[in-house]
Amino acid sequence: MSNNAVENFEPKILVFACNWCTYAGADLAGTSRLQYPPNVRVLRVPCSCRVNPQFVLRAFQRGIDGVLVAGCHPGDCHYTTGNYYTRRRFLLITRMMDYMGIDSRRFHTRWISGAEGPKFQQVVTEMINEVKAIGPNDKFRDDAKIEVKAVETNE
Amino acid sequence: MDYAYYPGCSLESTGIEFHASTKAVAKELGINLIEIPDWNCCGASSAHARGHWISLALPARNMAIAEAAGLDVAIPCAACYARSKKVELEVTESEEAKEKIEEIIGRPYTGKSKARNLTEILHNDLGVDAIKAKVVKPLKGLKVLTYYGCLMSRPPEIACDDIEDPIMLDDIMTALGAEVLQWGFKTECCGGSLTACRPQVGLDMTKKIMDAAKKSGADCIVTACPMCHSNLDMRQDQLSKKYGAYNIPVYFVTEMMGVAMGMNPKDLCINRHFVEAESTLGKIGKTSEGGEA
Amino acid sequence: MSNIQNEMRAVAKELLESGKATVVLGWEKGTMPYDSTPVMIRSAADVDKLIWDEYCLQNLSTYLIDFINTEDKVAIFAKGCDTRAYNRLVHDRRINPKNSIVIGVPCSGMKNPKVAAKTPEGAEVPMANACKECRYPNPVACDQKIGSDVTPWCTAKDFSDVEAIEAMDADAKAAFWKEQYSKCIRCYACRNICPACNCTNCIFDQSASGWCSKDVNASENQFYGVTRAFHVAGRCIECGQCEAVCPSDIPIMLMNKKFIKDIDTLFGNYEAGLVTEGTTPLNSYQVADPEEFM
Amino acid sequence: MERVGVFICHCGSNIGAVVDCARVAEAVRNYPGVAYSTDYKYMCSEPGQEMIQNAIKEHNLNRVVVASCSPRMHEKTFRACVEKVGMNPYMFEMANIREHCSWVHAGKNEEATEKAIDLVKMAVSKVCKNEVLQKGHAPVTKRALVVGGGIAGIQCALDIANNGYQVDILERTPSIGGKMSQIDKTFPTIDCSACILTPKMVEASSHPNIKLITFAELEKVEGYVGNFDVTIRSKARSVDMSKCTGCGTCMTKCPGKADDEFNMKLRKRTAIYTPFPQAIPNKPVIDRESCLKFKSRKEGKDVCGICAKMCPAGAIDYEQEDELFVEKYGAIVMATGYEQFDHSVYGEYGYGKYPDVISGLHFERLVNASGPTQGHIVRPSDHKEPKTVVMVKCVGSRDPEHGKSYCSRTCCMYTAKQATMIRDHCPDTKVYVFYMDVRTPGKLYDEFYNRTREEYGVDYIRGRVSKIYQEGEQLIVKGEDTLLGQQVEIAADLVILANAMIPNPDSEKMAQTVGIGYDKDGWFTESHPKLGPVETHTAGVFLAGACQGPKDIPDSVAQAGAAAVKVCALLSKDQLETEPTVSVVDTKLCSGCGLCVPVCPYKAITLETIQERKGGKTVERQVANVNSSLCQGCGACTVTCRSGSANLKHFTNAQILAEVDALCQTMQ
Repeated sequence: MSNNAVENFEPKILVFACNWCTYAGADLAGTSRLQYPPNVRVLRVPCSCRVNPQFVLRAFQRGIDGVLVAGCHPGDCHYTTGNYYTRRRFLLITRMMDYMGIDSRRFHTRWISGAEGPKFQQVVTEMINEVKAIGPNDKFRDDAKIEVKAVETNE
Repeated sequence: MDYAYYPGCSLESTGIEFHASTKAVAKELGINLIEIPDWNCCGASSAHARGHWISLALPARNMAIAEAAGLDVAIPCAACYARSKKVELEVTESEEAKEKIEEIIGRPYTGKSKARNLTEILHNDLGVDAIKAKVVKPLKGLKVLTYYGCLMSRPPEIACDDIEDPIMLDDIMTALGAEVLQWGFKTECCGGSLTACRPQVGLDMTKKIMDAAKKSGADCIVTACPMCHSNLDMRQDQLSKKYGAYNIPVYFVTEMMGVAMGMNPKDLCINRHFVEAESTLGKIGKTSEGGEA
Repeated sequence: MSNIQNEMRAVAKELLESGKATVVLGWEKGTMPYDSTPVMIRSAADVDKLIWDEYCLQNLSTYLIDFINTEDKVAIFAKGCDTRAYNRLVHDRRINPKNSIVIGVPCSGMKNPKVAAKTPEGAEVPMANACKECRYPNPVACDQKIGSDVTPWCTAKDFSDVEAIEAMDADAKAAFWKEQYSKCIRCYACRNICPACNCTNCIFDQSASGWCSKDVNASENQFYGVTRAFHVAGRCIECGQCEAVCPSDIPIMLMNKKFIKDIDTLFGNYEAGLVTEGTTPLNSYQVADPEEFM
Repeated sequence: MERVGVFICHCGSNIGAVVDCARVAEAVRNYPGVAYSTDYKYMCSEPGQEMIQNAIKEHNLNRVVVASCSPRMHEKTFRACVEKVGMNPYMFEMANIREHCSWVHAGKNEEATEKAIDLVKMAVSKVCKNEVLQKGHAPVTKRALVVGGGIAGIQCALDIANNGYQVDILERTPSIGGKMSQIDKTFPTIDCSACILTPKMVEASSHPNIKLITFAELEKVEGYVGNFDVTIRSKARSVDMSKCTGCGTCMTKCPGKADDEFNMKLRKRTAIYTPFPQAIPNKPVIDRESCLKFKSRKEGKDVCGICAKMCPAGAIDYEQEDELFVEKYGAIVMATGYEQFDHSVYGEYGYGKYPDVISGLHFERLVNASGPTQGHIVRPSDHKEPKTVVMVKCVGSRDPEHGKSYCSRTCCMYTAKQATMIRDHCPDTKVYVFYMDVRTPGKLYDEFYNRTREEYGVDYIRGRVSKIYQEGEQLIVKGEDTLLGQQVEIAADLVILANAMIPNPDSEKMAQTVGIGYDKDGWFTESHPKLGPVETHTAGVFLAGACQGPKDIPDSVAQAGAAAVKVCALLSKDQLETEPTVSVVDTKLCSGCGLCVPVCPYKAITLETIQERKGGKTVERQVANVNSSLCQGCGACTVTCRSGSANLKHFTNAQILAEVDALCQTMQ
């Protein structure tokens, strides 16, 4: 990857957002017109505890540049305890990703409440800027699959 | 306890009592004050009106010399403290400011060396218990008002004590055995900086404070700022001529400490005040009725 | 060692003859000197097939899964690690403790058959990797025991190998694992031998589910590797069988031990396979767990 | 065969000004599964909805994606829309291209359009894997719980009870009445607070449908809408309620003394006490912290016992303990009210150390005829009538630095009220009010404020107070008159601070117990700031009064009535529809390991034995089973399940993977 290409690199970030807090926080960012770079795509799940680490791995396999898993603050879970499991799972998976050589800046878990529109804006903005700086993800990628798809879409 | 010592211009002139008493007391308390070699004026009273960068560069040079020696700086004068603290915060918070200041003074200053108010050192680093342990002549029977003025308490980011109700001088004076009276003028501005340009305005401000002091029934005022000291001490004569008698001695906290530690008032320069200050010390140890306490 | 072997045969004989057991699971000598393979004995006449030597590495507990719905009474010989595996399987309700008899055998560590295969006969063969770090050479629970307890040679978990990987930079780590998992042929031997990988239907056998594909490449293989390690996280009993059976010599325990290490540091020391009920680190939580996600 | 209809909404210019909606519709037209794609100005409008319905019929669509605002806004609308023409509402998905796209990427039209295309493709990929789901049904317990017995709780309970439903009021103090019982008069009519409150308290206590549970705390809430199991801690009263006649003899000789909280600690009360004379129930409790008997017991002694000796009914029971009991409710109303901000954080007002600098609530007790001074306005320090009173507004309100960023809404009016009361009681007393703004948006409120100044001669000074200090017997108040641009100095005898309203200190814990949201300050959050002001995000839990945010009495009463209507609507149903988006176990895949069982917060998963044919014979084995009426659909079990046998309907593994894949495929 040449420096020039990295400079023009627009990463894609996938956000798994829990319906009750982070999705509402992202909505609040919208209603408050808080601007952030258009590189994120929010995928709604009922609770952060619904996010199987395998979903995250899959996204990296398919070539995503960064993943954010976000839910309610501990103690605020709509389902009372969901995010406590999220916390255990992702404390471990974050370390495993790092162990596998995936830059830890590409993968974050964060608590963002329904009242924290500005925090949503801040977290995704920072993440996009970080990922932009380190360039496209080339770890864990299933290049074969990505290339095949590329050919298909070009047709 | 080693500190770089920055006396500043006041302590070599109008605040000579502060200088003398600070050195005497520090020695007694085991605080090693190492005067910054070749220090310069911090520019406190005028530089910030002249220009932003000069007002930062002046104290920065002193701080840089101390930093090279790896010492925090003990500053008795509240005005010098405020300016020096300001530059310390400026270089810690802004890389840009740090570079600019270093370029002007021609030496490195990273903010690692901290500006410390002498009162804060006495109160926090040494502690009132250590002060109490050195008291041989408790200031029993002496009713004092503590007066902090504005430079020790404002702005909030520089203040080393509670900004609305500072207590460090209160604690020290209590440790010395004095009775600290409460009043509402601890942080009131004495008008010191207006005495030259708007004398009447400044005098009115001083009058308010002195009126309140008179009303309180206190024997004296204790301060830690040479500006406030000279203003309150010197203007009483002027006030008396205009509005009737004002005769309340104003001491530096270090003078009081020296007295309580049994030092000779003359060695502390207490004989050099405008308002006669030696006779008030005679009240020490007496009850208000005149008997022995 | 031969004393234990004799005792094994005697116990097996007694169990089968008395009808207390209908099947005895043990080891017999394989074709090569470094080969001791599982054997299933149903007749007292066959008990002399049973052997006990320094290559009885393979964990027998997983075979009990196949007996869950049979009328058989199964006796198995179990080393320390095998008893932890047994507990794991009981915990996961995959075997029926009521129709099994566990005969504990203290173990002094097995030799590494992979190294033995490449070593001239008679030369010294090192211990198997997992055995080198074994903290439970004696059975943690059994119905009866033969032989006498040995002194464990390790008391604390050894994470030096994990730490060595952790110390690498990101590119080196990625390159290391990519190389390792490029070798994977997805034979699933690691899964099949694993006492914690005991699902009736593994997701890697459900390619229609969309979870995974049958493709064999570094990416898919790593997905398999991380996922399997995550599935056994908090449940792995450190027998090292996954790594021992891997035909491609992938250091699978390095993955499992990474999770064990992090679980210990994050959630407090945890020893899997010592009990048969209660929660495991990943289906429980503490409100005061470390907080990094603020 | 999936036939997806895609409808891109412009939302006027809200989306259309940033996202090229026509291009989005065009871009997905040939995307796998899409049979029809179009864009329109307002998809949620009637013509917009008709457009969707017609397209479903014309193009034989079996799935619909609408790209518009947040599903939290209009998912229900569009589900109902497709259902009207016979489509299962769960065959519908929404792509949020407003809150998550056009509104946050203003001016970046190209990138926002690309993002919208991605979001739509994700939604299409998901909807292709959606399945027909049917709502379930659950019974309804026809009884409501109102937490908090202040004016909001009382009014709400009365409204529910008068509709014919059973309702319990749970109150943590010994009596219902709340803050309103401490207030002397109410604005803008200056009628006596007790005179209008106590009849309601009596009505609540004697209503056949209302049960009062006082001196009790909410311990735990389990279950779900229509079927809450609430654990209540009934605190030890040390008085047997069934024997006590409320005669009050016990209180006459009690030697234990404590600060009287009801009177803002302006006087002492006995250890066995009722908070105020009109308390309901009018039966005392023993405050064990100040009771000599209980204090002596801690030191291994056992003294006093005078109250037991005095009680003619033998109702004193020193051995009572806290009791936990579980009650079933169909709905819960939170009416836990507010607390008063503590002004002692303000150095400029003396850090709370001047006795004659008091709060508004202190004043209410001072001016109350049954208060500690029998209604005489005097200084707490020396009981002299003040000749000059300074009032300061916005103490803790509109001050993010030391207090709260919000406006407490009630202070302008209660300050005006208190100013007129001072002028009424002490006509010679001068009253000054320091204010930032005067906010009087209520019926007859501004008229009242004008009277305060014009008829009562209260002097309003626009500016903040910079310092209050004691000088002799007086308090010197220094401030600024910003209209005159002058410094002001007033020698006052009494200073009254209009302290902010803040949530109860344990409101966050309370919200967590009940499972509702709260904002940065700790107020409970409503489900929608405009359209769902009394609902919470948790079905079956409603809000009334100041627990949601600062409110005066009329607003609290109005909201209480609104909450009651919502409760009655819920309780009037014999069965409730339950969301079908719950977890389900594929027994073929399940190994029955049971790891998912402890993970479920609703205890919805159990292991059950099934029979199956295996190798020619019938065998039994255990598998996990989800009780769909208990499951709330969090999905915790789905990740615990290694084999993927536990799956969450409408958020299945396959659906989420499809979304992930759809997003990643668009990247090349």
